[in-house]
Amino acid sequence: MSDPSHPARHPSTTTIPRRGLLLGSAAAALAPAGAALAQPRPPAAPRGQCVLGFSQEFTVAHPLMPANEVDQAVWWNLFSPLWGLDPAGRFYPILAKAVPSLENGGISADGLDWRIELREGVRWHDGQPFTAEDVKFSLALIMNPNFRARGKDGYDRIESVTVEGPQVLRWRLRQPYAPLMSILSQFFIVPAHRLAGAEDPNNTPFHAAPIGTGPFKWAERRTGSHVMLTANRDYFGEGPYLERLVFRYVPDVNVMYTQFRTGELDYIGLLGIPANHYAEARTLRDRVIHVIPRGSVENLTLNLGHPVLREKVVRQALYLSLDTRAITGALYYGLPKEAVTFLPPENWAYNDALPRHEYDPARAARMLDEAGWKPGRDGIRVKDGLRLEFTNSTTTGTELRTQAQQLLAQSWAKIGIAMKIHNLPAAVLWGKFWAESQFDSLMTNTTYTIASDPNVLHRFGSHAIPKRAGYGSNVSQFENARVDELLARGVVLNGIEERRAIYREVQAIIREELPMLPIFQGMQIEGTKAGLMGFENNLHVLANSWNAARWYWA
Amino acid sequence: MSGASEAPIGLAAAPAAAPRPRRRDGALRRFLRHRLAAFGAGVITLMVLACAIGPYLLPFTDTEIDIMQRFAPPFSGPHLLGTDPLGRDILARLLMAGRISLSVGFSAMAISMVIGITVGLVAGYYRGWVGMVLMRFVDAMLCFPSIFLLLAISALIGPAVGSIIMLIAVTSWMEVARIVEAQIRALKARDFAVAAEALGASDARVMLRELLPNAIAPIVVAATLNVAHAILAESYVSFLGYGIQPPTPSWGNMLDNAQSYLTSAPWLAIIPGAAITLAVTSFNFIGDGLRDALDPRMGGR
Amino acid sequence: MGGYVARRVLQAAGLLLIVSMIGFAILHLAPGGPLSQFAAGGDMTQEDLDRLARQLGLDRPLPVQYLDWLWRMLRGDWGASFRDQQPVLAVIGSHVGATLELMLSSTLLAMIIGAWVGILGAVRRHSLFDALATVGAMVALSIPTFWFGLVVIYVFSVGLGWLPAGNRTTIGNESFLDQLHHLIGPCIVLALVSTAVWSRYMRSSMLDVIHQDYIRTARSKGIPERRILIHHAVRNALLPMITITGLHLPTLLSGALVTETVFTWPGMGRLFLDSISYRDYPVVMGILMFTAVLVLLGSLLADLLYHVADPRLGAHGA
Amino acid sequence: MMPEAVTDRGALPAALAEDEILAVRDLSIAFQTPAGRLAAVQDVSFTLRRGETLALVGESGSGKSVTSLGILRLTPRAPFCRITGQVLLRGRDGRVRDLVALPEEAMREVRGRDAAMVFQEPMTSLNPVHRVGEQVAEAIRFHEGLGRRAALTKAAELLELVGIPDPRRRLASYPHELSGGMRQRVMIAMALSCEPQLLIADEPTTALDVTIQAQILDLLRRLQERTRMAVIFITHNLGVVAEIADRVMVMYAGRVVEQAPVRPLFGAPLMPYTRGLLRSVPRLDLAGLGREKLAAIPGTVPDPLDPPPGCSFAPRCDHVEPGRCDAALPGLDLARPEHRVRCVRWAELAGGVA
Repeated sequence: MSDPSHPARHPSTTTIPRRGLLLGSAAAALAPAGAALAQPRPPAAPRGQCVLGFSQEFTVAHPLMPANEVDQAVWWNLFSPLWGLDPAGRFYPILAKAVPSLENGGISADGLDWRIELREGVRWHDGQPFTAEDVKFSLALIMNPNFRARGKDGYDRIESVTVEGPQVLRWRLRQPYAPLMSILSQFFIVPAHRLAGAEDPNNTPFHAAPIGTGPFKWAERRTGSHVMLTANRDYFGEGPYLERLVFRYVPDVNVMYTQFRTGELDYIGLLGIPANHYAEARTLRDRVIHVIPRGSVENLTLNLGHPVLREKVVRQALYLSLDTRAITGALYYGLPKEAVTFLPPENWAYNDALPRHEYDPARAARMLDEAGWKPGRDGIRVKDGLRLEFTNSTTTGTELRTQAQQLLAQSWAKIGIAMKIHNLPAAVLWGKFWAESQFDSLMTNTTYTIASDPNVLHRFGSHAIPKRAGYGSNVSQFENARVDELLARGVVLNGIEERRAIYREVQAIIREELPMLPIFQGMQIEGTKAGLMGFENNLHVLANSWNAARWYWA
Repeated sequence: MSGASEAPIGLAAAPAAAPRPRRRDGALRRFLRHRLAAFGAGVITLMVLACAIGPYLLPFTDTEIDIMQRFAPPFSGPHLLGTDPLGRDILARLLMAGRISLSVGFSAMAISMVIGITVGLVAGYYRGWVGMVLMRFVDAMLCFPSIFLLLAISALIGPAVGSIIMLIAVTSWMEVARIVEAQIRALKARDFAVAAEALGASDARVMLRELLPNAIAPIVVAATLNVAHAILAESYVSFLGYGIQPPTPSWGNMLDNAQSYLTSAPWLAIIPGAAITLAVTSFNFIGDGLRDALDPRMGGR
Repeated sequence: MGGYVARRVLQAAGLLLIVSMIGFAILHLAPGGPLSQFAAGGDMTQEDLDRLARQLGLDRPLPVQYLDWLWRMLRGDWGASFRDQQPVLAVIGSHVGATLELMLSSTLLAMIIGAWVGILGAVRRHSLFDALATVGAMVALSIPTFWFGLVVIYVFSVGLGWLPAGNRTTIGNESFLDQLHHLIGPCIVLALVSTAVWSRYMRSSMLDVIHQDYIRTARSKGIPERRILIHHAVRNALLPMITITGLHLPTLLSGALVTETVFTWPGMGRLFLDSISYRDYPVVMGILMFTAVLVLLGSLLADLLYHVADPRLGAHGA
Repeated sequence: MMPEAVTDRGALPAALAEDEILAVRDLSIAFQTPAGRLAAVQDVSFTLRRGETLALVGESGSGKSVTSLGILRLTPRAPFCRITGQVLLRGRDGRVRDLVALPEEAMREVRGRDAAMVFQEPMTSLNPVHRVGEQVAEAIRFHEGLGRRAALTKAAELLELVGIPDPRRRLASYPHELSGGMRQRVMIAMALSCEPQLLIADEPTTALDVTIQAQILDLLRRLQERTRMAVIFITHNLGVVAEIADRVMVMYAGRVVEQAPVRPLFGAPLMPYTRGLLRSVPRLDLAGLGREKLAAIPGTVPDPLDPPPGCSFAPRCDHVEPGRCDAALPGLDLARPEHRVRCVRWAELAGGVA
């Protein structure tokens, strides 16, 4: 619950705005209360608390280990990366003084040499100074074979790291790797003085009492209930304006919504408000409901190793007869935006010239007829003794998706396509069933990019098929020589326009080949209390508490 | 069980220290008892008939989606009990779900009885080493609270009807095994088993022809209560998301996610829940009546 | 007595070994694994997942993993959660309080109401009350706990707004009253079955006792009926209930799991469900072992308590 | 001195004579069973004086125990059991109360204080979970209003009175720690705790060893001498009757069939049933040493739900005379002074036997 003695409710005229942007609002504050332009100013000192609701539990405090979205939500406030991605997709410096680029000379022309200058005067929560040694240690820790690092993609290209001064370091890559810039936007630096020399890097006291350089400090963790952070008054950046952040675990989205309604939660995050409560939620007093687009795509992932689905005509007919509007309109109350590619429109490489999705079951039926798929005795199409039949799987307990499956099954049955539902618990579905492409088709919500970089080599590259001992997650078993070539080039080029052209073409090919059928752009309905200022959706990060340092109560 | 689903069994297999029920029951009570058993039998018969015939009499099928008709409340239009989030007729689904749930109940009971009786027979007949090992295994299985066991095993298998039946069966045979083992052990000491053995009958023959029929009363009662238990167990597993998957309806998976519509469409939760309660209560009534009718001495073991 | 306890403990240890083997086999034979959760996230590649499996020792043969687990367990090391690296005992420890709170309060409620209903049913046998109590208990045993929980939420939280819809406390107001307010709903739901069980056993136990000679003796002494009931009848009728309560423990645990799910109660049931779905093997094994110990301890304790409570047995000696 | 015989039916004196403790008039007790109304005791009448012992004799099912329970209204309550008639008891305070008409609360006051009972099974008649002392002291606390400590002191005295060694220590014993005889002594101490006017002993020695039996009988006799209380002694052991009773009342199928002072009854029984009972006791003087069964008479007690017309013993009687015995219920005739018998043929049979 929010602090009732909140500054915003007793506006203080002595508050000095800390953001240039807000300077103009000092005058606006004199306008009659409730005027739309009145932008209350943040408090001089951290005040009040904000309770953030999540339907998953916080698990891991170490920001370089495998974790879930809630962990990321906490990390953004506890730790800092060198730079981040803002909602518009632009890099902005955090621990680095400036974002390195070809233009400012931070990255050499060949893309191999990187020189980073760090912000001065940054201190860890325990008062120790933050230095280039910490960055070097963090990079080394990821590559430590005994350490259970989350991902090594990109980091493994770094050949050598040299510390040139307390706030300056330089590294060299084995070969250029364009996605590294984005990957590093989620590279949270850990304190060398706390972690160096640990016997088991996977299990240190740091896990229970993490310290970082972020706007909030670790206060307490109550397993099964919440994690609490308190304001770091020595934070180097703007904020924090809140005294406490509470990351509340509410395992059920309906209960979470109820608690948001009763005011127990100030912000409703991960998994958000169920779509069926949206209409009611909008009518709540003193609540702001945000329908926010995410960087993911709700899609049918097809297994091209399946004897029926390997045929392109079938995939195209399926997409033509996939009534996305019935799903988004009725089941999701018209909230999601349509999608025809794996990138969100917010991504700089998004291809806006792709053919729109059409729903035309009659044409789909004709296409199948022409391709030799003739209705059999039971109405299901057959070709060369093969029935046009496949299963569709999703994780058990995902209600709307299950409803969408049933809707699809019924509409496809009408044109002679048999889709059977075969759902599995998450731990089973995402195990070998997924990794070894044992499914026929999956209905899932997929974020194709890593850290928002349009590189999808691990998703669509032919060397990324895990069933064939590939390294990535190309579980569709999609193989396309042109895509391979484009993607290989995409990671070594540094110019953004050249890269854009490459990924636009990749999207066009995927749209044509359809190894996955995009249904709609991932979205989430989040809510905040009306007085909570500073909330901003950023689909380039995994959690919207990314800028909680700048949140405050009006 | 749940708190619940274990309980009917728990009550049947009253523990050693449990008090012996009185036989000097008065008229009102006996009357009531039999009334309840009759009521239970009546309800189950009606349910079976309705589930068998009902779907043919309805203008809707259980899988027919009509997205324009979603969330129609009961008694408000052509859909007698309203529609679900996909606009499917709830009555049609309820009846088809009844087929599944009742079949799951009966099949799981049958399988668990076979396992339980076999283990109980063997353990009770060959006391010694074999019996010891079997009964310790039974004890160990009973150390797991049943829901924990149910969930742990449900992770092992896919959520199809057949596997759910097996799942429930393999987690609910232990009580039966105990009952049978105790009965057989007691019966074996009695004359007719000794006589049959003396006449050179084979072990299997003595077990199946001489001993088992004499233990039939508690087995029949346990079987009835086992059906009740199985129906409950199915609903628990489904509620927790490991149950029978759509579009196949079961009473349990009709309740799955009903929580999210509790405010807007409470009938989605109330109707199948009431069906489960009614069916399980009826089986429990029947079991109770059978216990009184078949063997006045049991129930107090 | 000492010898008896030692024998029981030894038996229990044997059982626990079997329990651990069953549990381990079930878990590890199940498809899927603890790394699936990361696969779902999408920002880790198969290469990363394979490396993690190696680092966690999940690529070793099953018997090796089991023996390793057993060996650590015997030395008191319950392992660490795959999900959040915390020691299993710490994880269980941080959840067990909520579950015990729920179980104890509901057992207390069930004892009070169940005993009262059972006693009244026995005293007024064949009355309308008795008939209703009998039918009521049967129905209570037949209602799916989670469904009853939903109904309670629907009526008291959604409809009347009297009770919170879930959780154990309100953040920022963790007063005793607030905790009590949160406890009411789940406590009632979990108590339903126990109350039914208690009332049924209490009734028959009371009927047994009421017809005992010593009750007639007490009556012949001119003791007030109330005192006879409480001092003479209930005291004796409660004895078998000790055993019943001990044996009811597994059912209660099961019920607690379901209740916790419905009310998002941060207890062991919730933890178990989460851990199962993540295949967090060390935690799931930990909970299975912990509950098995609890169940065995419960029955042992019930036996010992019975010995203490019944002067005819043990403890007092002639 | 021989006690006075019961007056004729219908003539009910409003009060008791000076030395009378108890007068039972037309006591009938009927149970409501699932199968119908069961008349367990019908029209039983008798009086009892201070210091006098009446033995109630009969087979099981004859109604003797129900009669004794009915006097103290320890039978189930209405509507399951109905008691009619009159039970006049002179209390310790000298007041005469009709126990049948007494409100429940007042009846409770009477129990234990004015009239007490000792039951057959000392094993089960004591509460196993309470200490002996507390059980003995309980009645004292409720009737005498004594505190716990004082009541326990009195309980110790009582235990000493009934011959329990080391009574102070025994107060803390549980019933299971005592032998059968000791337990029966405790029961007696409990019954005597409030110095009742009337003691009803329901087969108090049946469950005990022969040697213990004698001790308990001896104890009861001594206590009666001391307290001058009236005793109703229920038994099916005629040997015991001879030893302890002043007067005997034989019951069969819920009715009194013969009633007489002990000597005339043993010497010259008039009812064939009584004679049958006596025949099963070989020698009077040895009777106390064995546990003779009264079931030497062939046949069984008639079904109380379907009693035969006429004399209820007729179906088993050697002297039955069809047309007479099964025609109507015989009256309870005053055959000799203080000797009543319910038999149409007693006069003819008496001639043959006497």
